[in-house]
Amino acid sequence: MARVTLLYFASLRDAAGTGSEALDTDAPDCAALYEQARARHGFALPRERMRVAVDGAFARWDEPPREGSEIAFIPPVSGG
Amino acid sequence: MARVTLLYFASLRDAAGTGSEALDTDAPDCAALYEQARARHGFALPRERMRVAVDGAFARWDEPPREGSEIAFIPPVSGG
Amino acid sequence: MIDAPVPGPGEGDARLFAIASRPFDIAPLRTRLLNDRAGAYAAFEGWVRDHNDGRAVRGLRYEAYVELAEAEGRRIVCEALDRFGALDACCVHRVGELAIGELAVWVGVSAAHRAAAFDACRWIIDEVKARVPIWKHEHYADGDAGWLHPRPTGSTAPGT
Amino acid sequence: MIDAPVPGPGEGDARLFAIASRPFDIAPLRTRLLNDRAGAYAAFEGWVRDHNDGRAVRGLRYEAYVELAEAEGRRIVCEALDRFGALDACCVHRVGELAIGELAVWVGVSAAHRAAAFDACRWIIDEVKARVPIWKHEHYADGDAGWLHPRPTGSTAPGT
Repeated sequence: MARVTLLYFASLRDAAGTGSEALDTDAPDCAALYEQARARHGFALPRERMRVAVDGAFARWDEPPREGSEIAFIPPVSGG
Repeated sequence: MARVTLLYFASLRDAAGTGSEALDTDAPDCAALYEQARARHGFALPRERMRVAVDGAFARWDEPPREGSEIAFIPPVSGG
Repeated sequence: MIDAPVPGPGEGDARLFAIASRPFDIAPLRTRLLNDRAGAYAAFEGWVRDHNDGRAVRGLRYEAYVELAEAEGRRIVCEALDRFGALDACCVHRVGELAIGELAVWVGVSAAHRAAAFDACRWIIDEVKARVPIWKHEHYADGDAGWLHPRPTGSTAPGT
Repeated sequence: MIDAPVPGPGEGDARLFAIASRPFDIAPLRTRLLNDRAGAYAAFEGWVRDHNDGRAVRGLRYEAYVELAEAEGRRIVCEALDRFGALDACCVHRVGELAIGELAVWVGVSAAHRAAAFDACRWIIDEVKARVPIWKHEHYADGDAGWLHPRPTGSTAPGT
Protein backbone atom coordinates (compact mmCIF):
# COMPACT_ATOMS: atom_id res chain seq x y z
CA MET A 1 0.00 0.00 0.00
CA ALA A 2 1.18 3.49 -0.90
CA ARG A 3 -0.27 6.78 0.32
CA VAL A 4 -0.67 9.11 -2.69
CA THR A 5 -2.47 12.32 -3.61
CA LEU A 6 -4.49 12.36 -6.84
CA LEU A 7 -5.06 15.64 -8.72
CA TYR A 8 -8.11 16.21 -10.93
CA PHE A 9 -8.56 18.95 -13.51
CA ALA A 10 -11.31 20.24 -15.80
CA SER A 11 -14.04 17.62 -16.47
CA LEU A 12 -12.39 15.20 -14.03
CA ARG A 13 -12.52 17.79 -11.27
CA ASP A 14 -16.22 18.33 -11.99
CA ALA A 15 -16.97 14.59 -12.01
CA ALA A 16 -15.00 13.92 -8.82
CA GLY A 17 -16.41 17.02 -7.11
CA THR A 18 -12.90 17.86 -5.89
CA GLY A 19 -9.50 18.92 -7.24
CA SER A 20 -7.58 16.36 -5.20
CA GLU A 21 -7.94 13.38 -2.93
CA ALA A 22 -5.48 11.52 -0.71
CA LEU A 23 -5.79 7.75 -0.63
CA ASP A 24 -4.00 4.50 0.10
CA THR A 25 -3.67 2.40 -3.01
CA ASP A 26 -2.54 -1.10 -3.88
CA ALA A 27 -2.72 -0.41 -7.64
CA PRO A 28 0.37 -1.85 -9.34
CA ASP A 29 0.78 1.13 -11.69
CA CYS A 30 -0.69 4.50 -12.63
CA ALA A 31 -2.86 2.89 -15.30
CA ALA A 32 -4.67 0.73 -12.73
CA LEU A 33 -4.88 3.72 -10.42
CA TYR A 34 -6.69 5.69 -13.15
CA GLU A 35 -9.10 2.85 -13.90
CA GLN A 36 -10.02 2.64 -10.20
CA ALA A 37 -10.57 6.39 -9.97
CA ARG A 38 -12.55 6.31 -13.21
CA ALA A 39 -14.86 3.59 -11.89
CA ARG A 40 -15.24 5.40 -8.56
CA HIS A 41 -16.09 8.82 -10.04
CA GLY A 42 -17.53 7.91 -13.42
CA PHE A 43 -14.95 9.77 -15.56
CA ALA A 44 -16.06 9.78 -19.19
CA LEU A 45 -12.55 9.85 -20.68
CA PRO A 46 -10.86 6.51 -21.43
CA ARG A 47 -7.24 6.18 -20.38
CA GLU A 48 -6.07 6.17 -24.01
CA ARG A 49 -6.99 9.87 -24.25
CA MET A 50 -5.26 10.79 -20.97
CA ARG A 51 -1.70 11.45 -19.85
CA VAL A 52 -0.32 11.01 -16.37
CA ALA A 53 2.09 13.20 -14.40
CA VAL A 54 3.91 12.30 -11.20
CA ASP A 55 5.23 15.03 -8.91
CA GLY A 56 4.90 17.73 -11.55
CA ALA A 57 6.45 15.89 -14.52
CA PHE A 58 4.90 13.77 -17.25
CA ALA A 59 5.32 10.07 -16.42
CA ARG A 60 4.63 6.60 -17.84
CA TRP A 61 1.41 4.72 -17.13
CA ASP A 62 3.38 1.66 -16.02
CA GLU A 63 5.10 3.59 -13.25
CA PRO A 64 4.07 2.23 -9.81
CA PRO A 65 2.57 4.72 -7.31
CA ARG A 66 5.30 5.74 -4.88
CA GLU A 67 4.63 6.57 -1.23
CA GLY A 68 3.94 10.30 -0.82
CA SER A 69 3.79 11.11 -4.53
CA GLU A 70 1.34 13.47 -6.22
CA ILE A 71 -0.28 11.90 -9.27
CA ALA A 72 -2.19 14.00 -11.83
CA PHE A 73 -4.45 12.61 -14.53
CA ILE A 74 -4.23 14.97 -17.51
CA PRO A 75 -7.26 15.10 -19.81
CA PRO A 76 -6.84 16.34 -23.41
CA VAL A 77 -5.70 19.95 -23.21
CA SER A 78 -7.43 22.95 -24.79
CA GLY A 79 -5.33 26.03 -24.10
CA GLY A 80 -4.61 28.72 -26.64
CA MET B 1 7.82 64.52 -79.56
CA ALA B 2 6.19 64.19 -76.14
CA ARG B 3 6.89 66.29 -73.08
CA VAL B 4 7.29 63.96 -70.08
CA THR B 5 8.62 64.05 -66.54
CA LEU B 6 11.01 61.30 -65.48
CA LEU B 7 11.25 60.26 -61.81
CA TYR B 8 14.43 58.77 -60.35
CA PHE B 9 14.75 56.94 -57.05
CA ALA B 10 17.52 55.46 -54.92
CA SER B 11 20.71 54.73 -56.91
CA LEU B 12 19.18 56.29 -60.04
CA ARG B 13 18.53 59.51 -58.17
CA ASP B 14 22.13 59.54 -56.96
CA ALA B 15 23.50 58.86 -60.46
CA ALA B 16 21.27 61.47 -62.12
CA GLY B 17 21.88 64.00 -59.35
CA THR B 18 18.17 64.77 -59.30
CA GLY B 19 14.85 63.12 -58.42
CA SER B 20 13.14 64.22 -61.60
CA GLU B 21 13.69 65.84 -64.94
CA ALA B 22 11.32 67.19 -67.58
CA LEU B 23 12.24 66.51 -71.19
CA ASP B 24 10.94 66.23 -74.74
CA THR B 25 11.38 62.74 -76.07
CA ASP B 26 10.97 60.98 -79.38
CA ALA B 27 11.54 57.54 -77.84
CA PRO B 28 8.98 55.07 -79.25
CA ASP B 29 8.39 53.39 -75.89
CA CYS B 30 9.39 53.42 -72.20
CA ALA B 31 12.12 50.87 -72.86
CA ALA B 32 13.91 53.19 -75.28
CA LEU B 33 13.32 56.09 -72.92
CA TYR B 34 15.11 54.19 -70.15
CA GLU B 35 18.04 53.25 -72.38
CA GLN B 36 18.48 56.92 -73.34
CA ALA B 37 18.37 58.02 -69.69
CA ARG B 38 20.74 55.21 -68.75
CA ALA B 39 23.27 56.30 -71.37
CA ARG B 40 22.91 59.96 -70.36
CA HIS B 41 23.35 59.40 -66.59
CA GLY B 42 25.38 56.19 -66.49
CA PHE B 43 22.82 54.09 -64.56
CA ALA B 44 24.37 50.77 -63.54
CA LEU B 45 21.13 48.78 -63.62
CA PRO B 46 20.14 47.08 -66.88
CA ARG B 47 16.52 47.42 -67.92
CA GLU B 48 15.86 43.72 -67.26
CA ARG B 49 16.17 44.42 -63.53
CA MET B 50 13.88 47.48 -63.62
CA ARG B 51 10.16 48.10 -63.73
CA VAL B 52 8.42 51.15 -65.14
CA ALA B 53 5.44 53.08 -63.80
CA VAL B 54 3.37 55.68 -65.65
CA ASP B 55 1.32 58.24 -63.74
CA GLY B 56 1.54 56.31 -60.48
CA ALA B 57 0.72 52.82 -61.78
CA PHE B 58 2.96 50.00 -62.98
CA ALA B 59 3.06 49.93 -66.78
CA ARG B 60 4.51 47.96 -69.71
CA TRP B 61 7.88 48.79 -71.24
CA ASP B 62 6.34 48.87 -74.71
CA GLU B 63 3.97 51.67 -73.75
CA PRO B 64 4.75 54.86 -75.70
CA PRO B 65 5.46 58.04 -73.70
CA ARG B 66 2.31 60.16 -73.64
CA GLU B 67 2.35 63.95 -73.59
CA GLY B 68 2.34 65.25 -69.99
CA SER B 69 2.83 61.87 -68.35
CA GLU B 70 5.04 61.15 -65.34
CA ILE B 71 7.28 58.15 -65.93
CA ALA B 72 9.13 56.46 -63.07
CA PHE B 73 11.93 53.93 -63.47
CA ILE B 74 11.71 51.53 -60.54
CA PRO B 75 14.96 49.83 -59.49
CA PRO B 76 14.80 46.56 -57.50
CA VAL B 77 13.05 47.32 -54.22
CA SER B 78 14.46 46.71 -50.75
CA GLY B 79 11.81 47.68 -48.22
CA GLY B 80 10.99 45.66 -45.10
CA MET C 1 1.93 31.52 -11.75
CA ILE C 2 1.90 35.28 -11.74
CA ASP C 3 -0.59 37.93 -10.84
CA ALA C 4 -0.56 40.96 -13.09
CA PRO C 5 1.67 42.83 -13.74
CA VAL C 6 3.82 40.54 -15.80
CA PRO C 7 7.10 39.04 -14.60
CA GLY C 8 10.05 41.40 -14.54
CA PRO C 9 13.43 40.83 -16.11
CA GLY C 10 14.81 39.39 -12.89
CA GLU C 11 12.30 36.61 -12.55
CA GLY C 12 14.25 33.99 -14.41
CA ASP C 13 12.17 31.27 -15.99
CA ALA C 14 9.05 33.44 -16.13
CA ARG C 15 10.88 35.31 -18.90
CA LEU C 16 10.21 32.33 -21.15
CA PHE C 17 6.73 31.20 -20.16
CA ALA C 18 4.24 32.20 -17.51
CA ILE C 19 0.67 31.51 -16.47
CA ALA C 20 -1.10 34.80 -15.62
CA SER C 21 -4.11 34.86 -13.32
CA ARG C 22 -5.06 38.41 -14.33
CA PRO C 23 -4.90 40.56 -17.50
CA PHE C 24 -1.31 41.42 -18.42
CA ASP C 25 0.38 44.11 -20.50
CA ILE C 26 2.07 43.04 -23.70
CA ALA C 27 4.22 46.18 -24.09
CA PRO C 28 6.90 45.37 -21.45
CA LEU C 29 7.10 41.76 -22.64
CA ARG C 30 7.69 42.92 -26.22
CA THR C 31 10.28 45.47 -25.09
CA ARG C 32 12.32 42.73 -23.42
CA LEU C 33 12.65 40.98 -26.79
CA LEU C 34 14.21 44.04 -28.48
CA ASN C 35 17.77 43.37 -29.52
CA ASP C 36 20.28 45.14 -31.78
CA ARG C 37 20.95 41.88 -33.59
CA ALA C 38 17.23 41.31 -34.22
CA GLY C 39 15.82 42.37 -37.57
CA ALA C 40 12.51 40.59 -37.15
CA TYR C 41 9.82 40.18 -34.53
CA ALA C 42 6.73 37.99 -34.85
CA ALA C 43 3.89 37.90 -32.36
CA PHE C 44 0.70 35.93 -31.89
CA GLU C 45 -2.29 36.73 -29.73
CA GLY C 46 -5.21 34.45 -29.01
CA TRP C 47 -8.39 36.37 -28.21
CA VAL C 48 -11.67 35.02 -26.85
CA ARG C 49 -14.00 35.03 -29.82
CA ASP C 50 -17.77 35.07 -29.80
CA HIS C 51 -18.21 31.68 -31.43
CA ASN C 52 -16.65 28.22 -31.54
CA ASP C 53 -17.61 25.30 -33.74
CA GLY C 54 -20.78 27.09 -34.79
CA ARG C 55 -21.97 27.89 -31.26
CA ALA C 56 -22.33 31.40 -29.85
CA VAL C 57 -19.96 31.83 -26.88
CA ARG C 58 -20.54 34.26 -24.01
CA GLY C 59 -17.17 33.84 -22.33
CA LEU C 60 -14.87 31.21 -20.97
CA ARG C 61 -12.69 30.06 -18.13
CA TYR C 62 -9.19 28.60 -18.36
CA GLU C 63 -7.82 26.26 -15.74
CA ALA C 64 -4.21 25.08 -15.61
CA TYR C 65 -2.08 22.58 -13.77
CA VAL C 66 0.20 25.52 -13.09
CA GLU C 67 3.38 23.74 -11.98
CA LEU C 68 3.43 21.38 -14.94
CA ALA C 69 2.14 23.99 -17.40
CA GLU C 70 4.98 26.37 -16.58
CA ALA C 71 7.60 23.63 -16.83
CA GLU C 72 6.23 22.35 -20.15
CA GLY C 73 5.80 25.89 -21.49
CA ARG C 74 9.43 26.75 -20.71
CA ARG C 75 10.53 23.56 -22.42
CA ILE C 76 8.58 24.53 -25.54
CA VAL C 77 10.06 28.05 -25.70
CA CYS C 78 13.62 26.76 -25.18
CA GLU C 79 13.10 24.11 -27.84
CA ALA C 80 11.83 26.77 -30.26
CA LEU C 81 14.87 29.02 -29.75
CA ASP C 82 17.13 26.07 -30.38
CA ARG C 83 15.22 24.58 -33.31
CA PHE C 84 14.70 27.82 -35.27
CA GLY C 85 17.74 29.82 -34.17
CA ALA C 86 15.58 32.64 -32.81
CA LEU C 87 17.21 35.20 -30.49
CA ASP C 88 14.56 35.44 -27.78
CA ALA C 89 10.97 34.41 -27.13
CA CYS C 90 8.27 34.54 -24.51
CA CYS C 91 4.76 33.15 -24.01
CA VAL C 92 2.15 34.08 -21.41
CA HIS C 93 -1.18 32.27 -21.01
CA ARG C 94 -4.15 33.51 -18.98
CA VAL C 95 -6.20 31.46 -16.56
CA GLY C 96 -9.48 32.39 -14.87
CA GLU C 97 -12.65 33.95 -16.27
CA LEU C 98 -12.29 35.73 -19.63
CA ALA C 99 -14.84 37.81 -21.54
CA ILE C 100 -15.25 38.04 -25.32
CA GLY C 101 -12.32 39.99 -26.79
CA GLU C 102 -9.97 39.37 -23.86
CA LEU C 103 -6.41 38.25 -24.47
CA ALA C 104 -6.02 34.52 -23.72
CA VAL C 105 -2.47 33.90 -24.85
CA TRP C 106 0.45 35.90 -26.22
CA VAL C 107 3.64 34.73 -27.95
CA GLY C 108 6.50 37.00 -29.05
CA VAL C 109 9.71 36.01 -30.85
CA SER C 110 12.71 38.05 -32.01
CA ALA C 111 15.21 36.77 -34.57
CA ALA C 112 17.78 38.04 -37.04
CA HIS C 113 15.49 37.18 -39.99
CA ARG C 114 11.76 36.91 -40.45
CA ALA C 115 11.55 33.21 -41.33
CA ALA C 116 12.94 32.18 -37.94
CA ALA C 117 10.67 34.64 -36.11
CA PHE C 118 7.49 33.43 -37.87
CA ASP C 119 8.37 29.74 -37.70
CA ALA C 120 9.30 29.83 -34.02
CA CYS C 121 6.21 31.86 -33.10
CA ARG C 122 3.85 29.52 -34.88
CA TRP C 123 5.55 26.42 -33.54
CA ILE C 124 5.32 27.72 -29.97
CA ILE C 125 1.57 28.38 -30.12
CA ASP C 126 0.96 25.02 -31.84
CA GLU C 127 2.95 23.16 -29.18
CA VAL C 128 1.39 25.13 -26.31
CA LYS C 129 -2.06 24.17 -27.57
CA ALA C 130 -1.04 20.53 -27.96
CA ARG C 131 1.09 19.93 -24.87
CA VAL C 132 0.55 22.42 -22.06
CA PRO C 133 -1.96 21.32 -19.38
CA ILE C 134 -4.47 24.14 -19.71
CA TRP C 135 -8.21 23.55 -20.22
CA LYS C 136 -10.91 25.76 -21.64
CA HIS C 137 -14.44 25.83 -20.22
CA GLU C 138 -16.82 27.59 -22.58
CA HIS C 139 -20.07 29.28 -21.58
CA TYR C 140 -22.51 29.20 -24.48
CA ALA C 141 -25.19 31.76 -25.26
CA ASP C 142 -27.88 29.06 -24.93
CA GLY C 143 -26.97 28.59 -21.24
CA ASP C 144 -25.00 25.40 -21.77
CA ALA C 145 -21.35 25.12 -20.75
CA GLY C 146 -18.61 22.56 -21.03
CA TRP C 147 -14.97 21.60 -20.87
CA LEU C 148 -13.16 21.18 -24.16
CA HIS C 149 -11.17 17.97 -24.39
CA PRO C 150 -10.37 17.83 -28.10
CA ARG C 151 -9.20 14.72 -29.92
CA PRO C 152 -5.61 15.14 -31.14
CA THR C 153 -6.32 15.10 -34.88
CA GLY C 154 -10.11 15.34 -35.02
CA SER C 155 -11.84 18.04 -37.00
CA THR C 156 -13.80 18.83 -33.84
CA ALA C 157 -10.66 20.18 -32.18
CA PRO C 158 -11.45 23.78 -31.29
CA GLY C 159 -8.91 26.51 -31.13
CA THR C 160 -7.93 29.94 -32.21
CA MET D 1 2.15 59.52 -46.74
CA ILE D 2 1.56 60.31 -43.12
CA ASP D 3 3.42 62.14 -40.44
CA ALA D 4 3.17 60.63 -36.97
CA PRO D 5 0.76 60.04 -35.33
CA VAL D 6 -0.68 57.17 -37.32
CA PRO D 7 -3.75 57.47 -39.50
CA GLY D 8 -7.03 57.56 -37.63
CA PRO D 9 -10.04 55.37 -38.28
CA GLY D 10 -11.56 57.93 -40.59
CA GLU D 11 -8.69 58.11 -43.03
CA GLY D 12 -9.93 55.44 -45.38
CA ASP D 13 -7.24 53.69 -47.35
CA ALA D 14 -4.52 54.52 -44.82
CA ARG D 15 -6.26 51.93 -42.62
CA LEU D 16 -4.83 49.26 -44.90
CA PHE D 17 -1.36 50.55 -45.76
CA ALA D 18 0.55 53.72 -45.08
CA ILE D 19 4.00 55.18 -45.50
CA ALA D 20 5.08 56.97 -42.30
CA SER D 21 7.70 59.69 -42.36
CA ARG D 22 8.18 59.60 -38.58
CA PRO D 23 8.08 56.97 -35.79
CA PHE D 24 4.56 55.67 -35.22
CA ASP D 25 2.73 53.93 -32.37
CA ILE D 26 1.68 50.34 -32.90
CA ALA D 27 -0.89 50.26 -30.08
CA PRO D 28 -3.72 52.19 -31.80
CA LEU D 29 -3.16 50.27 -35.05
CA ARG D 30 -3.46 46.96 -33.20
CA THR D 31 -6.56 48.14 -31.33
CA ARG D 32 -8.31 48.84 -34.63
CA LEU D 33 -7.91 45.18 -35.58
CA LEU D 34 -9.69 43.90 -32.45
CA ASN D 35 -12.94 42.19 -33.34
CA ASP D 36 -15.38 39.93 -31.45
CA ARG D 37 -15.24 37.42 -34.28
CA ALA D 38 -11.44 37.32 -34.18
CA GLY D 39 -9.80 34.53 -32.21
CA ALA D 40 -6.33 35.13 -33.58
CA TYR D 41 -3.97 38.03 -34.22
CA ALA D 42 -0.56 37.78 -35.84
CA ALA D 43 1.91 40.63 -36.13
CA PHE D 44 5.28 41.20 -37.71
CA GLU D 45 7.79 43.96 -37.01
CA GLY D 46 10.93 44.65 -38.99
CA TRP D 47 13.61 46.37 -36.91
CA VAL D 48 16.85 47.95 -38.08
CA ARG D 49 19.52 45.47 -37.07
CA ASP D 50 23.21 46.13 -36.51
CA HIS D 51 24.43 43.93 -39.36
CA ASN D 52 23.51 42.85 -42.88
CA ASP D 53 25.24 40.30 -45.07
CA GLY D 54 28.15 40.18 -42.64
CA ARG D 55 28.72 43.95 -42.55
CA ALA D 56 28.27 46.10 -39.44
CA VAL D 57 25.50 48.64 -40.04
CA ARG D 58 25.27 52.03 -38.30
CA GLY D 59 21.83 52.98 -39.53
CA LEU D 60 19.83 53.37 -42.68
CA ARG D 61 17.52 55.48 -44.74
CA TYR D 62 14.39 54.37 -46.56
CA GLU D 63 13.10 56.18 -49.60
CA ALA D 64 9.73 55.47 -51.26
CA TYR D 65 7.83 56.37 -54.37
CA VAL D 66 5.02 57.26 -52.00
CA GLU D 67 2.07 57.44 -54.40
CA LEU D 68 2.80 54.06 -55.99
CA ALA D 69 3.95 52.47 -52.72
CA GLU D 70 0.68 53.28 -51.00
CA ALA D 71 -1.39 52.05 -53.94
CA GLU D 72 0.60 48.81 -54.22
CA GLY D 73 0.60 48.33 -50.43
CA ARG D 74 -3.18 48.65 -50.29
CA ARG D 75 -3.51 46.14 -53.11
CA ILE D 76 -1.35 43.67 -51.20
CA VAL D 77 -3.36 44.00 -47.97
CA CYS D 78 -6.69 43.64 -49.82
CA GLU D 79 -5.37 40.61 -51.68
CA ALA D 80 -4.26 39.03 -48.39
CA LEU D 81 -7.68 39.48 -46.75
CA ASP D 82 -9.31 37.88 -49.75
CA ARG D 83 -6.80 35.07 -50.26
CA PHE D 84 -6.58 33.93 -46.62
CA GLY D 85 -10.02 34.91 -45.33
CA ALA D 86 -8.58 37.16 -42.65
CA LEU D 87 -10.89 39.66 -40.94
CA ASP D 88 -8.70 42.77 -40.96
CA ALA D 89 -5.11 43.77 -41.64
CA CYS D 90 -2.86 46.79 -41.75
CA CYS D 91 0.74 47.56 -42.73
CA VAL D 92 2.79 50.70 -42.09
CA HIS D 93 6.30 51.26 -43.47
CA ARG D 94 8.72 53.96 -42.35
CA VAL D 95 10.74 56.21 -44.62
CA GLY D 96 13.58 58.59 -43.67
CA GLU D 97 16.59 58.07 -41.42
CA LEU D 98 16.39 55.15 -38.99
CA ALA D 99 18.78 54.18 -36.20
CA ILE D 100 19.63 50.64 -35.04
CA GLY D 101 16.66 49.14 -33.21
CA GLU D 102 14.07 51.43 -34.81
CA LEU D 103 10.87 50.03 -36.21
CA ALA D 104 11.00 49.91 -40.03
CA VAL D 105 7.78 48.10 -40.86
CA TRP D 106 4.78 46.73 -39.01
CA VAL D 107 2.09 44.27 -40.16
CA GLY D 108 -0.94 43.20 -38.10
CA VAL D 109 -3.66 40.73 -39.07
CA SER D 110 -6.76 39.53 -37.22
CA ALA D 111 -8.66 36.37 -38.21
CA ALA D 112 -11.05 33.82 -36.76
CA HIS D 113 -8.30 31.20 -36.60
CA ARG D 114 -4.53 31.30 -36.26
CA ALA D 115 -3.60 29.72 -39.60
CA ALA D 116 -5.22 32.56 -41.56
CA ALA D 117 -3.67 35.21 -39.30
CA PHE D 118 -0.13 33.79 -39.64
CA ASP D 119 -0.39 33.04 -43.35
CA ALA D 120 -1.80 36.46 -44.25
CA CYS D 121 0.75 38.29 -42.08
CA ARG D 122 3.69 36.47 -43.61
CA TRP D 123 2.36 36.84 -47.13
CA ILE D 124 1.89 40.59 -46.67
CA ILE D 125 5.46 41.21 -45.50
CA ASP D 126 6.84 38.95 -48.25
CA GLU D 127 4.87 40.81 -50.92
CA VAL D 128 5.68 44.24 -49.49
CA LYS D 129 9.38 43.40 -49.64
CA ALA D 130 9.04 42.10 -53.20
CA ARG D 131 6.64 44.60 -54.77
CA VAL D 132 6.38 47.92 -52.96
CA PRO D 133 8.66 50.68 -54.30
CA ILE D 134 10.70 51.37 -51.17
CA TRP D 135 14.51 51.38 -51.14
CA LYS D 136 16.98 50.93 -48.30
CA HIS D 137 20.21 52.89 -48.09
CA GLU D 138 22.56 51.39 -45.53
CA HIS D 139 25.32 53.24 -43.70
CA TYR D 140 28.11 50.85 -42.79
CA ALA D 141 30.39 51.09 -39.77
CA ASP D 142 33.43 51.28 -42.08
CA GLY D 143 32.13 54.58 -43.51
CA ASP D 144 30.82 53.10 -46.73
CA ALA D 145 27.17 53.39 -47.73
CA GLY D 146 24.97 52.12 -50.49
CA TRP D 147 21.55 51.47 -51.95
CA LEU D 148 20.28 47.92 -51.82
CA HIS D 149 18.91 46.69 -55.13
CA PRO D 150 18.63 42.95 -54.49
CA ARG D 151 18.26 40.34 -57.23
CA PRO D 152 14.84 38.67 -57.02
CA THR D 153 16.02 35.17 -56.11
CA GLY D 154 19.69 35.71 -55.31
CA SER D 155 21.15 34.64 -51.99
CA THR D 156 22.54 38.13 -51.66
CA ALA D 157 19.08 39.56 -51.18
CA PRO D 158 19.13 41.32 -47.82
CA GLY D 159 16.16 41.63 -45.58
CA THR D 160 14.75 41.06 -42.18
